[in-house]
Order: sequence, then structure tokens, then C-alpha cells
Amino acid sequence: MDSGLICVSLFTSEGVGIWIASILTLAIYSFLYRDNPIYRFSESLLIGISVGFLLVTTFDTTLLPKAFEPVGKGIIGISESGGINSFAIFVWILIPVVLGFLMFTRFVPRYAWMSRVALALYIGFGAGASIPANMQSYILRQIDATIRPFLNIDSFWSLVNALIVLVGLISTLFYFFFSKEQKGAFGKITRLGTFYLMIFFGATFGYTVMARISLLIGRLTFLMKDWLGLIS
Amino acid sequence: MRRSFPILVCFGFGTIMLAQFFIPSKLSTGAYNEITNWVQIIYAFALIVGVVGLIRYHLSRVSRRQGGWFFNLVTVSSLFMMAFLGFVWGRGDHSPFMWVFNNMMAPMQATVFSLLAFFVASAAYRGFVARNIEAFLLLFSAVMIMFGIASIGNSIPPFSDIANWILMNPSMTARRGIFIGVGLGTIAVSLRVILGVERTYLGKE
Amino acid sequence: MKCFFLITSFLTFLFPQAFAFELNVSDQPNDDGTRLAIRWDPLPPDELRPIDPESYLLLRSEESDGEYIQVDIVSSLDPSREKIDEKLTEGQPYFYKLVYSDSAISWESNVAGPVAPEENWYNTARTNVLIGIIITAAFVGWFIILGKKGKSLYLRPIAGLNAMDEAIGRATEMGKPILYSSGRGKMERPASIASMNILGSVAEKVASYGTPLIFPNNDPVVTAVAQEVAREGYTKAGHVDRYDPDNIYFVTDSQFGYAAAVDGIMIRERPATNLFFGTFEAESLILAETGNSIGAIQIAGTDSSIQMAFFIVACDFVLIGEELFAASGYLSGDPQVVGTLKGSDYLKVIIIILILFGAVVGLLNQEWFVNLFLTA
Amino acid sequence: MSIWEKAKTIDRRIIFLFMFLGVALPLLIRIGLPVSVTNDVKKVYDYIEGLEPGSIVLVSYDHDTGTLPEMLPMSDAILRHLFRNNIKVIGMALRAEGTGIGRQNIRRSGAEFGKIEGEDFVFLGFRPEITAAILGLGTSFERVFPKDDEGIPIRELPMMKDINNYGDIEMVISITDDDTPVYWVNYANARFKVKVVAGLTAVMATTFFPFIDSGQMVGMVAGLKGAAEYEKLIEKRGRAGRGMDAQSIAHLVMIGFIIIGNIAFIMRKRGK
Repeated sequence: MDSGLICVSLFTSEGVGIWIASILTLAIYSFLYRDNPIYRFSESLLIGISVGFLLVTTFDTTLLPKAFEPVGKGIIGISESGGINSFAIFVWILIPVVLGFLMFTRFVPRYAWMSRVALALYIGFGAGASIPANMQSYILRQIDATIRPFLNIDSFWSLVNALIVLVGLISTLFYFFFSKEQKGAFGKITRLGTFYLMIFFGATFGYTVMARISLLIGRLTFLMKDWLGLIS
Repeated sequence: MRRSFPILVCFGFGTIMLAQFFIPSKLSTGAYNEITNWVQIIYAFALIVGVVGLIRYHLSRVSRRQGGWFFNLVTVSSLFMMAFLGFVWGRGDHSPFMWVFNNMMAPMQATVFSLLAFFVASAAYRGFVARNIEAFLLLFSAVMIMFGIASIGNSIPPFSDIANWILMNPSMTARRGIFIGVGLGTIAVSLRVILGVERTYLGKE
Repeated sequence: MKCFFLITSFLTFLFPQAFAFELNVSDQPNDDGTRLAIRWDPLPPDELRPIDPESYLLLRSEESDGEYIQVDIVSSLDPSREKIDEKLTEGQPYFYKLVYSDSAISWESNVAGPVAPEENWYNTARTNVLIGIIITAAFVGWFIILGKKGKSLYLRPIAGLNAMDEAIGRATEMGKPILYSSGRGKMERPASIASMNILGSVAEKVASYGTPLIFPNNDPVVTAVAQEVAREGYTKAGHVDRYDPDNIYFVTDSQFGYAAAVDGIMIRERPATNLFFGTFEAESLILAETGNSIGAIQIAGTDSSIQMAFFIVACDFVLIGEELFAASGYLSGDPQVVGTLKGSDYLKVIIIILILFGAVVGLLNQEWFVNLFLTA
Repeated sequence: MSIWEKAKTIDRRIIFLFMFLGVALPLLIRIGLPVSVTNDVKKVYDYIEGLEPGSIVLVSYDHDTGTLPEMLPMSDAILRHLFRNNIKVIGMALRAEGTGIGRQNIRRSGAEFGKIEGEDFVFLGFRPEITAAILGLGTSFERVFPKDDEGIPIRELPMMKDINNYGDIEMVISITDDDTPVYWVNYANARFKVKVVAGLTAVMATTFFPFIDSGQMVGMVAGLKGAAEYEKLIEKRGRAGRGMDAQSIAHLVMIGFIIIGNIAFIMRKRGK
């Protein structure tokens, strides 16, 4: 065994940090036993800190450089040159900021509908961008990946594998048919599709376990090594 | 106006985003950059609205002394503390803001994440029971992968080979099937949104 | 790429002196007119064969005998033998040359150019995506029109959706709330839109029963939309008075802060039913396992293939993949939405035919067909 | 209620407890589960074992801090082996974040074996632009790194006196979480015939099998498991062994619970 329990000193900035992090870590783990005020405290703390963190970073990285500073510059531009050009630029800069401020109409029920203009822009943007992206990576690329192996069949087993993959894809796609009842011969194919899906779900679950356990190893190593000094 | 104008905006920006994918010209890339900028700005304002709502929610519970109001107070005060640290001393590497991030926020998040190590175990115990063929396949492929990839089975050739084969063939192809389905579903929803057929998100009045 | 490299090096091995060294410049296609592609013959040129330097300088000028500035360092081993020069001015002609010099020798290639970058208005490399979208839009659009005419269509049952009424009813009987979550998805994701549609139907049902609906959010824009959608659902059911905006609120955008918060809400409010619809990430199982521990009926649906696996293991019912997007058609019965499901079925038939055909053609070594699906 | 009925409604905290013990105990107490050494790792070990004392090996830290938990046990084990065999080490980094990691790692391991910086090992620091750096080292170390990480001209470092280019070193070890070794193989190995070894994350391993088959790479050490194998070869169990033990035991605990759950299910079915 190693040297035994030697906690990190409480009298350095680093030490205080390790102590606080360790206590909060234990507080979260206490949830595994049951809900309790200590967990609830750390949960509330985490929510508050994370929102504060988000607020500051959003202000620093988006609102200030992309909204307020350009507007400020626009105003200076108008007051200095006063031309129609600088005014047009200013209006252009103002559009997203105004749209953003429309979000605040949500607090006034009568004008709340105005915030929908901003939401509509936001959602239209997402919908328009997602169509080609999905066509490209979720459909064309998947077809390509399924049929490309047939170009390089060099052994009996590579053919068998390519066929297993082909049958799997087709039966899974049949499973997703909505306008046809899953019975008879068609039902058998869709059932085969569910078999493939189950293998995928099992494999994904099994494969992810390793990464999740690594997280726990990481936290326990922190507690036992950095804090308690149990591991050399 | 209240309803048709937002739908028009949605149609307009949806079409621009769709078209710019195929148009490499300067105007198109410029529009793309400008719109993503706008979206970020709108998001930032929505966030402020969300945070204001959040603070109102917690403060009203505190002022009404509702059950557990102390914890609402913890949330609001830690939020203000973090904002204060960030706005006064900045976000530099050695700032108090980053100290709180490194010693409080990051370890707590990592710990919540690591709860999954426990939850995968309890979910597996309950869910991996061979009630029928489907459940058996789910169980079988999970155990083969766990044993053959991450545990001592990795050193025993047939197990690691079987595990890799499952990952690369049947599992991969089912995932492709899901991808294609999700892709089609996504495109259909997006088309309905752009065409104004799907308008639930706008509510009514 | 590796294969290409092998072939070219093999060729230079066979015919080392066959060609005089040449540098080429051409417009980079499918761009906004700011890029040029510079390509060169295998290095080294004959004159430098004895020393075979590993790097050369690539120079650019706006006039053939003007001042040249360094653009890049070219490695003699770079198998692509190509550099893309960026951030140029559209319409401005440019000249390029490759040079090497040391104390003993100084060498210059031919001057390539002048070539001016051209702006393009259509990306030819994406034609297959465009055709795919046109076909998809045609089918979806056609069935939306059919749906408008009120043609009713058969839909196969989906277990998770059939269970929805029962799950809502159970919460009502037990006098407990229903918890809804759309996960980590931002509002611009179509999965979030699908989730909002489901939320609308759920809100409508819940309103008539008077069961509280709690929906903690991870994204402020989702909060804004969800409040609208829920209010609309309550209004449709004729109980707008029962709508409580305080039950749909933004919690935090931190992934695990959100997971911790929803876990806490579950343990304290004890919902009888948990509904998880939208884009989920690693928090999926944290929510579903806690939900299971309080004995809630759980129905989930997500577009994230990995999280489906966790929901399958931990929830009572799961909408797999595309079923999430189909849900709004099932729940609302809107013939236009139902129509698009039919359209999507036809598209699947087309994809299956393409795959079968592609497999046969692939076996016959017809690479051109497979390459039709290459994306750039 | 039979025991099998009880198994159905088992308090999940019992499962949590076993998972906790399954991870915590192997971290605290060395179990030393059998680790079978794969060929790719053995090749690396054998090659280093065959080097003369005083030979020079270049270790490049080509990864970020995010993957540190997976990479650190590996670099520790390899450096221990090098220093134990009195091989001199040149450290460098092709990734900015690798600079701090490499500097710390090499100094700590060096100190462990009483090695002196400048004589037994050096740390040259970070260079961007992978291709140019790797090619440049082929002509002259001094041209790529005129000064070391501390700003000392490398001509003044006793160890670097006779080192001009790859010709004067025995091998390159790239410790990385991406495909940087492809560059080392394509430029340093193909052109200057220097031996290349990769230390990789587990997920990257499959990418590099072809390079080992073709002999372009001496071998590789992949993931926590590869590091554990290396620890076994140098007969010094460290954190990789512990981590692997914890992984294996935790997985076995899970599989055990799944088996119990299924036995209980079968017994309940029989009972009915």
C-alpha cells in the first residue's frame, strides 16, 4: 500500500481549490444514495454558476463585439461623416440588434407576437441550412459507404460482409416504412430490421460503457490522489 | 400580419440558407456570414430574456418563501457572484472567474457526467434480460462488446475479433439505416417549416 | 491519395527526364473568386537532381516582372503537388514561380500565369445534393398537396405513440405531474421542431385533464417557443386559464447542470410520466435512470443514434429514429403532415433501389456509379 | 417472495456500491490482472531494448491536454524505459498544448533516474507547421530549433553537440491523439529512413495497422491498454495498469449483474 491518508494542505490557493472541488464532488455523489439538502445545495450552486458563466461569456464574445460595439461605431460614423452612406451602414448594423430586442417583447403580452419575427428568422435559418447538410451526410454519404465495398470484393468473406451490410440497411429502411402494415413477408423483413437495430443499440451501449467508466476513474483518481494522497 | 409576416421571414431566410449552399459567390458567402452573425445576436438576446425569466422565477419563490426557497436563493446569488467576478475582473487565465470555473463548475460537471458509470450498470441490469429474440440480441451484442473491447476479453483473439466484426458490420449498417431515416425526417420537417405548412412553433392568437 | 502518390512516384522513376519541369496555375473552381490552384511537376527538376532540396519557395506577383512575394513553402515530398492560394482579389491576374537557392546554386521555375481568380455562381461539385433535394421536395410537396385535398392515408401503429394517451391518463389518475424534456437541442434543429409539435399535442391533452406539465429547458430560444406552443395547446383545449408559464422555464445551458437540475425536479416533484423528445446527448441516461428510479412511465424519441441505445435500455417506449419526426403527423392527424410521411416512404423505396443497383454495378466494377454519391 | 423475485426489485444502490468498489479498489490496491502483451507493443520494447546506451531518441508530444489521461501513462512508461537503459532523449512538440505537457513529463521522468538536463535529455519546445518542421529536422536540428525551450542556443547544450539531423538519432516516438504519425512516416521515415513509433489513443489504433504491416512503423502503443502492456514489459506497474484493472473489473461487475439478472429471469419463469 501507499503512504496512507495525507490530505492536501488547506493553506494554499491550489489546496483550497482542491478541497472545494472534492467536497462538491462528494456532494454530487451523495445523490446516488438519496436526494438530500447537500446535493440540492450543490445542484443549485451549479445551476447559478453555470448561468453566470454563460452570461459573462455571451456578453464578452457575442453581445459586446457583435452588437454593442458595431452600433457604437455606427453612431460615431454618423456623427463624424454624417453621410447617407454611414447612415445606411448604421441601419444595417441595427437590424439584428432590433430583432434581438424584439425578444424582450415577450415580457409584454400585447406585443409578444413581435418576438416571433426573430424566432421565425432563427428557425428558418436552421431549416434552410439543415436540408442540404442532411442530404449530404445522412443520405448520399451513407449510400456511398454501403455500395463502395462492392467495388473491392476480393474474397468470399468480403462478399458475405458486404451482403450482410446491404441486407441490414435495406431491412432497417423497411422498418421505417409508415404507410405499410408490418405483417406477412413484409413483416418478416421489418422484424429482421429490428434485429439489426437491436444489435446496433447493444453494441453502442457496450462501447460507451468504457468511456463512462473512464470518467469515474478520473473523478476517483482526483479524490484519492490529489485530495487524500492515497495513491502515490 | 402577426402571423403571415413571421412565416414570410421564415420562408425568406430558409430559402437563402438553402440556396447559399449551392452558390459559392462572394454575395452568397457574405450573406451566409451575415445571417449566422444575426442568429448569434438573436440567440444572445434570447439568452438575456431567459436569464431574466430565470431570476424572476427564483426570486418570486424566495419572496413567497416557497418550500426550498433557500436553494433558489443559492442559485440566484451564485449567478450574481459569477457575473460580478466576470464583469469586474475579466476572464483571464488567473482571474477569480476562472478559479471558480476550474474549482467549482468544472469538477461538478465532471462528477455529474461520471454518474453515468453507475447508471449504465443499473440500466444494463434491468434492461439486458433475454425476454425475446430482440432483447437477446441487444444483450448479446452489448456483452460481446463490453467483454471483447474493454475488458480482459480484449486479449483473447476470438472475442476481440467478434466484437470488432459486430461494430464494423451489422451495427454500422443499422446505424446507417437510422441516419437515412433521420435525414429524410429532418428534410421533410425543414421543408414543411420553410413552406409554412408547419407553424406550430409560432403559436397562435 | 496514397495510391496517387505511389503512381506518380513510380512514373517519375520510370521516366525521370521525360518532361521539362512545369508550374501551372489555374482558377480554383466553385469558389467566390478568391482562390487559385497552383500545381507542379514532380520535384526536383533535372537541374537540382543532385542536391534534391526538400523545400522550395512559392512566389507570387501581380506583374510578370514585378516584385514577387513569398506565398508558401513547398515540400518536395508533398504528394498532392498542389497549393491553393487564398484571399486573392477577384479579376486581378497573378503570376507564380517556384524558386530554390542556397550558397551554391539558384534555380527558378517557369513563370506561371497570368491567371485571375473567377467568381462562380454555382457549385458544380454539389449537383448530386441538389438533385437529391429536388426529388425529395417533389415527393414531399406532392403529398402535401394530396393531403390538402383531404386524402386520408393508412399509418402503421407506433407503440410509443399509442402508449402516450395511457401515460398521460396515468399521471392524471395518480394526481401527479408530467415531465417533458427536449434535451440539448437548439431550436434551429428540426428534431426540436418535431419535439415542439409533440409538446403541442401533449399540452392540449393535459389541459383538458388539468394535469400539470413541467418542462425545464436547456436553451432560452426553446423556452420562448415552448411557452408559445404550450399556451396554444391549452387554448385549443379551452383551458388557457390552466396554463402556467412558470412550469416551462429556462434552467441553464450547461449540459450537466441541466441534468442535475432535472434529476432534482424528478426526485422532488415525482412525475408519473416522463416524456423525452428531441436531441439528447450524454445526459439522456442520467435523466432516464433517475426517472426509472421514481417509477415514472417513460417515453422517449431522439434523432441522436447513440442516445437511442440508452433510451431503449432505460425507457418503457422509444420512438426510433425517423419515428420521432413522424410523431407530429400521428398525434395531430394533420393530413398535410401525414402526407409527407407517405412521401418519405417512396423516397426510401428509391434509396433501396439505388443501393441494390449500386451493389450490382459495383460488383461489375463500375466506379462511376458509386462516385455519383460522392459529396464535397 | 423468492430470492429471484427479490432480484427483480433489487435496490439499485447495491449495484452502485459494487460499481464503486469495482473501480475504487483496483485504483487503491494493485491487483495486477494478467495483461497479455500484443506484438505491436513488444516490437517497440524490443527495438528500444536493442539500442546501445548513449543512443539518441526523439520524443515528440503531438497531443492536447484533453487526452492527457490516456496519453500520460504511456509517455511515462516509454520514458522510464529509455532513461533506465541510459538512452538520451530529445523532447519536442508539434502541438502548442503539448509543450507544457512534454516539458513537465520529460523533466519529471529524467529527475526520477537522476538525469541531467542538457546532458542526458533536452526539451526543444514547440514548432508549428508539421511538415516543414519534420522535413527541416532532416537537414539540421539547429535550423528548426536554434534555441531550446529555455532559450539556450542548442549548440551550447552538451548533448546536442554532435547531433545534426536524423542521421544521428535512432528513432522518433510520436505521442499523439490524431494522425501526426502519418507525417512522421511520410516525411521522416520515407525520406530519411529514421525509425518511427507511435503512441496513440485507443480509437486511433485501427488507422495505423497498415503502417505496421508495411514496416513503415516499428510498432505502436495504443490507449490505456497499450500503456499497461508496456508497464508490464518494463516490470513497473503504474497508473495504466491500475486504470486497466479498474476498467476490466468494472466491466466484469456489469457483466456479472447482467448474468444474475438473466438467471433470475429464467428462474422466475420456471417458478410460474
